Amino acid sequence: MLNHLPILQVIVPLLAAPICLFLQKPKIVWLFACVATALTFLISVLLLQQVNVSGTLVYELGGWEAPWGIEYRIDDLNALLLLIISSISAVVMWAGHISLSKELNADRHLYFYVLYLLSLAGMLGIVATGDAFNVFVFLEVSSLSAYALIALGRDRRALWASYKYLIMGTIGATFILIGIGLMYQMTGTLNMHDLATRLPEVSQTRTVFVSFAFIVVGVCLKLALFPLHLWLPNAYAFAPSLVTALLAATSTKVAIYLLIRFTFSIYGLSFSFTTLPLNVLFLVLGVLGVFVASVAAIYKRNTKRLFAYSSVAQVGYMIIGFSVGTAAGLSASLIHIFNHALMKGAIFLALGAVVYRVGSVNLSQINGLGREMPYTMAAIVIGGLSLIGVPLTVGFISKWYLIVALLENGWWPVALLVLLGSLLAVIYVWKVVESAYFKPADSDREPVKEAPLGFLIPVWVLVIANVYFGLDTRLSVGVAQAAAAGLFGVTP
Amino acid sequence: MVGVVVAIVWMKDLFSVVMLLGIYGLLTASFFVAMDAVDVAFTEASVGAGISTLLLLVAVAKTKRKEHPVRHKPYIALLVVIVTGALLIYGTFDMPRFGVADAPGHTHVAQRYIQDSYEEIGIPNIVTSVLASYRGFDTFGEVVVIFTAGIAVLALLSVVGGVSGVRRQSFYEQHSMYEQHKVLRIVSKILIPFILMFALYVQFHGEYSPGGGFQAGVIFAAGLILFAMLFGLSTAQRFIKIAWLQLMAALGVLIYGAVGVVSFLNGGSFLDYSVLLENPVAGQHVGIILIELGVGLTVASVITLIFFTFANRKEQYQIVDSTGE
Amino acid sequence: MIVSAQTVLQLTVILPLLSVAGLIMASRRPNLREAISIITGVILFSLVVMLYQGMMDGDVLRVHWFDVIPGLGFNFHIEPLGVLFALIASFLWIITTFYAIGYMRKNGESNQTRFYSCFAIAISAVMGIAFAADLFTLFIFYEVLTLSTYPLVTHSGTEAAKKGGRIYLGILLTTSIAFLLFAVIATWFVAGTLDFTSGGVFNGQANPLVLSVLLVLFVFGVGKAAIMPFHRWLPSAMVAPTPVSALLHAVAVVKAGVFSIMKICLYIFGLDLLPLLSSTQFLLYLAGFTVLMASLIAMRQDSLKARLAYSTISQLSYIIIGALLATASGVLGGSMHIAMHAFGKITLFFCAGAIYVSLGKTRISDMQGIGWQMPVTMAAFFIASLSIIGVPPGGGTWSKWFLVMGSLEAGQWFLIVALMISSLLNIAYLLPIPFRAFFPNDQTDMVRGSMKEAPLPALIAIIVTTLFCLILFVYPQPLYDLAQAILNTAEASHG
Amino acid sequence: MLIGHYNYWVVVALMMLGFFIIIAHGNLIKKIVGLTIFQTSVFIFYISVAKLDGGTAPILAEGFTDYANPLPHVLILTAIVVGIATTALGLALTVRINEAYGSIEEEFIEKQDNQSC
Repeated sequence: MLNHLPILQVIVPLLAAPICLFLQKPKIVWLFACVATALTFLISVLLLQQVNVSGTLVYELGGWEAPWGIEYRIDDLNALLLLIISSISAVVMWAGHISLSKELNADRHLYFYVLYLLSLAGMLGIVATGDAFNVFVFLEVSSLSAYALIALGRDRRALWASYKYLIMGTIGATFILIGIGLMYQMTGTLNMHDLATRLPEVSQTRTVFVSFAFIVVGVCLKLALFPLHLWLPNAYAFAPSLVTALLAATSTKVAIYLLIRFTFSIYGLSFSFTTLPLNVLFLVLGVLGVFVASVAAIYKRNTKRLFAYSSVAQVGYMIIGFSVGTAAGLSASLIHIFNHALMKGAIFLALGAVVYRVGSVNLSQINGLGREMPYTMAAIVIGGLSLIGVPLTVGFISKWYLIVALLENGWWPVALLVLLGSLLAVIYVWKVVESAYFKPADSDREPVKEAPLGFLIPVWVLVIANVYFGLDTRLSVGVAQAAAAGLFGVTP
Repeated sequence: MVGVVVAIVWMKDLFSVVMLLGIYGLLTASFFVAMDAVDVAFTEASVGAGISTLLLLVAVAKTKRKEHPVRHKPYIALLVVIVTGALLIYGTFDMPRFGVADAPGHTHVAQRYIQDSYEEIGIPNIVTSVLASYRGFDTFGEVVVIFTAGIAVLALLSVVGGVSGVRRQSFYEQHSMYEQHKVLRIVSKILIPFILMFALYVQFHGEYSPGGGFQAGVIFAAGLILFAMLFGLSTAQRFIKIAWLQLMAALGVLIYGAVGVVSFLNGGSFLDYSVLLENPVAGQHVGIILIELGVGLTVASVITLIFFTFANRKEQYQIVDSTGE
Repeated sequence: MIVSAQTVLQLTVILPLLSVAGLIMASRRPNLREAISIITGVILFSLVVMLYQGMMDGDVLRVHWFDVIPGLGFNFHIEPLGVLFALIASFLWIITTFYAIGYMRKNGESNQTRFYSCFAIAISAVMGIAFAADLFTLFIFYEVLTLSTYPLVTHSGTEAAKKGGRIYLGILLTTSIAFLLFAVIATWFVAGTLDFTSGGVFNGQANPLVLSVLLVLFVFGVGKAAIMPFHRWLPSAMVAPTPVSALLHAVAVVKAGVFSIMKICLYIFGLDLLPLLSSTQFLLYLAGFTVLMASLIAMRQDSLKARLAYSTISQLSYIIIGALLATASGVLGGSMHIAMHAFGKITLFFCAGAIYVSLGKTRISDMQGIGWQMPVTMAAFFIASLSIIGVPPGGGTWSKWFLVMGSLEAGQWFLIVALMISSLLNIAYLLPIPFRAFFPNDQTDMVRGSMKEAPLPALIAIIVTTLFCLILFVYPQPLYDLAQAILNTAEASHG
Repeated sequence: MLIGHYNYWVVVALMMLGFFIIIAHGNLIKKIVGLTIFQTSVFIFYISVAKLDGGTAPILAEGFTDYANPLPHVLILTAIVVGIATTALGLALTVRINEAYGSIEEEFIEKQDNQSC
């Protein structure tokens, strides 16, 4: 079975989804989904181990060798992403039954789990595959289910947010499709590895240039890179809490993965960064994104929106690291991808607990919660400190590597900007902290109890991960550096 | 075609827009035939001109018929579009000439499909070979997409408490040809079995001629939808329950997946049909038939499902908007 | 005790943290809770004393926990400067706990468990700072200190406390993230190491301009040293309960700031390199300016705690000057002043708190004639003021003497003038307080008869620290030896 | 050269018209129509790539050696399915939005949202 791990990674959640429909009872479905996601997580751990031991894994689907068939190709980068996605989704799922009981009509629960598993499988599929068109297919699997999941939010604005996301997402996907089509036209292949070897011959043509432009724009739409981020905040804010936790922690990561894959592995560094001034463009957008989104976050009254804007800002950091164009910069980005998943997973899940008890995440409703829900709010505080980049949390590790990478490249001013950007995070995180701890509870809000244990455990698993990986960076940094080195190894 | 689309841009009446879109779909389909892409044409005809038009019509019926005039001037949009378009045109300059044989697209990967697929798979329709075997995983993904859409629509629109047994005056009964068109009813009563038969033919003949699970599923669903339109939604749903459709859709995905799982339990890799039987080519054949069955099942049930769910949506949700009419 | 010195070193950091668990468990039984606090304090102090003795006997200690980033992790060592700082902090922690018991109970403050817990965490962070063997470890504990003291500042939860907390956190986090972290990373990048090394880590290859910029970043980055223009947090932090102001904002936090600057000057830049950098002069002037300005502002404050806070700002810059002078006397004076100022200022704060608890007064203008109500307190205030001013019989005399000597050695005339004027200003803003307490302008203000001293534990604390102000004048030898040891370690590189 | 690319240009024109509908129009159904046109024109592009002069449909038969490239056909089959799935979901959302807001015009919806914020 072990040599089938790459495919199992994807089809376990994928096949679990339809099976859910046969189980019917929400509670049983939930347990089943928990098992399925846990299994997925286990597989990703094993995969990472295998990749560590034996290097890149190749799995030929249907027994047809690439480029004729579709292959799965798992290197350090894929393994890292798979691990992030599957771990967060597994932990978030634990809180599923409790959270949904307040946020969704019972007759929708079943569909929720099915869509959740599909979305998960879609993301895993995007990451695992080594075929450009297969990316598109699984992108749609994950996107369609994500649209529907968002639309399940209680607020009617969830519908509108979902619709906007659908339009933007589909435009993005279609752009990617155009890009893939143009690439195919010029090279005759869809396999990423094969593309990477065949593209340099034709890299000076305008068609390839255009294909690259379309893919980058398409991916950036998905990535919510400033200024294409407008769909994201509302989508995160009005989706059910679990969905927000899942998407915030994983979906933009998948998009970044695609960006890295296309720019570094497929088109190659020399094309992406030397022929085109892409790095400069990304640097500017990244920095702008950090500042604009952070400032926007400061003025938000709804904490989910607040942290959604913060996500846009954090994407900015990832893009800055990416735009450095060195192995150090890339690994800083990857480390931040890993770390940010932990932070946002913890924060949004804890906000889910707030929704569960209070029913709203407006700042005014959070007033005084520090006393009533001490563990939940403590989780948000630690997550927030991590966002700021305070030592002993993962956020600090991210900042450290990003700045070292920037300094190595001699970009002192950018490094300073990055630090200044994180000060904006202090402001918006502290708005939440002050509400929770220093404002008296609103008189019109009923006093609430601490969230149930079923909610606290997953939240705190993520919080502890935030601290643990802030102290022991062997896993996150090790894999990220190996992945970055790998990408730079294949593209001299 | 361009003309049709330009008309769509200007039209305010959504009903006509949808009709024009149907025509556009048909034109596209015929263009595909001209491009020798018969399978695609078949699909586009059934989807672009058929199902999507139908769905849009239902949606228009459930919402508003008129588009509100755009107030702000769409200059920015125009700019974006022009830039994108210009970029694409710019990209076309270095493209291989249309239709030439030595374009990379024809010479690299595709060569093997054309030359070797018959030996390796044993069926003449190369599209089917590629679809179901070489790139079988894509197709699996495709089935999952359809399945996802079905579940998503259910999650969004399914009526709380289910519909079975409750006879309601729904849109389709008021407006259906139920009462008025006896002739049609009788004709179609005869026709529907044939449509369903044809669907089965397309399903199982996909290896030799254009068609396959997907097209078959669509046609089958079309038959059922026709039935529902003529005889009333609740009549139809007395025979075909949404709960069942949903399980059927799941079953289709599972059949597909199970073929894959069995193949790796037999020592191949996922979706490697060669190991299903002793003779690899025969194995491929069996595998393809099975997965096409899965595809057909899922597609037919999901499309019927989507249609039913749309149509079931209660009338009372409709809010009359004075500005819209 | 049969524990290895290594264990002792680690315990100093871990023990206060462990006590937090005990404090929380004992939250419903105040006596037990406070007993835990004091016992921990006593043990901690004896541990530090053991380390001190070990160090004086010539032990070299280094403990490595684990790496966070390859090559960078938690490392601790002992060296004289750190031991000095740890001695002061751990000793005063015991005293302050005593004081706090009286103060907090009398005042009926809420959330006392949180108070003691955060206090213990802060002390743990202070120990981490004191014994940090590299900048990385120091930085981490520095941030922990900021965060763990934040709840203490905002303890009362009022609007003013919140505002104060916001400024506190805002300035300290801003400077530490924007400047200090940047400087730390840049140092690592330039020098390849962050270990505190005698003689500095830059081997003369680095661009002096870059180093000058780094020095400025460091001095600004350590916002806890409250050099202008990053001093605003200190007066803001005065909204905290007095024990917090006394220990943390007169001793632990601000001393952590100047301690970090001294460490950076001595062990990152090195005494040889420092005078060569173009920015040193600029920073010296800035520190001199801070000394003067803060004293002037202090004169205008009517709130006693605010006046003391500005006085602290001024005194901190003395120490920064000592470090930046990079002369033997400068280092001696700077390190001695850490101790002298600590005892003097904590006494003053204790007195301020005592006045507040007993009489409910915070404004200096209201304090006329209270001398006979609180004779012990006001006498202590007088002695401590002398120590801060730097006249006998206060211990501060010695440190100021060395600082002036250091400025003379370096030929910094401006600084000498600044120090002199500042001392005069000290007299002007400190001495009138006890003076008017005993001899009010208007004799009718005189309140006689009723003694209303602070609660006994608080009073004991005041007396102890006052005695130390005197002892350090009469018998400064051990402190001088320690300061000499600091100088020796710093100069070790040139043999 | 110009003749050889004329085909693609028509496709680009179609694509852009669809794209224009999506971003310039406020009506939700119209947007989805635009999306469909946009996607369909991409399909046309792919199929054009597959065309081979003198080729025939890619179903093996005696007497033919040149076939149109089957690969893009396969891809587009998949893409069409994805397209219809998106359309269905988009429409479902539209129906729900209409129920919730009483309108399917972008302007009205945004206006209502801003009021409730």
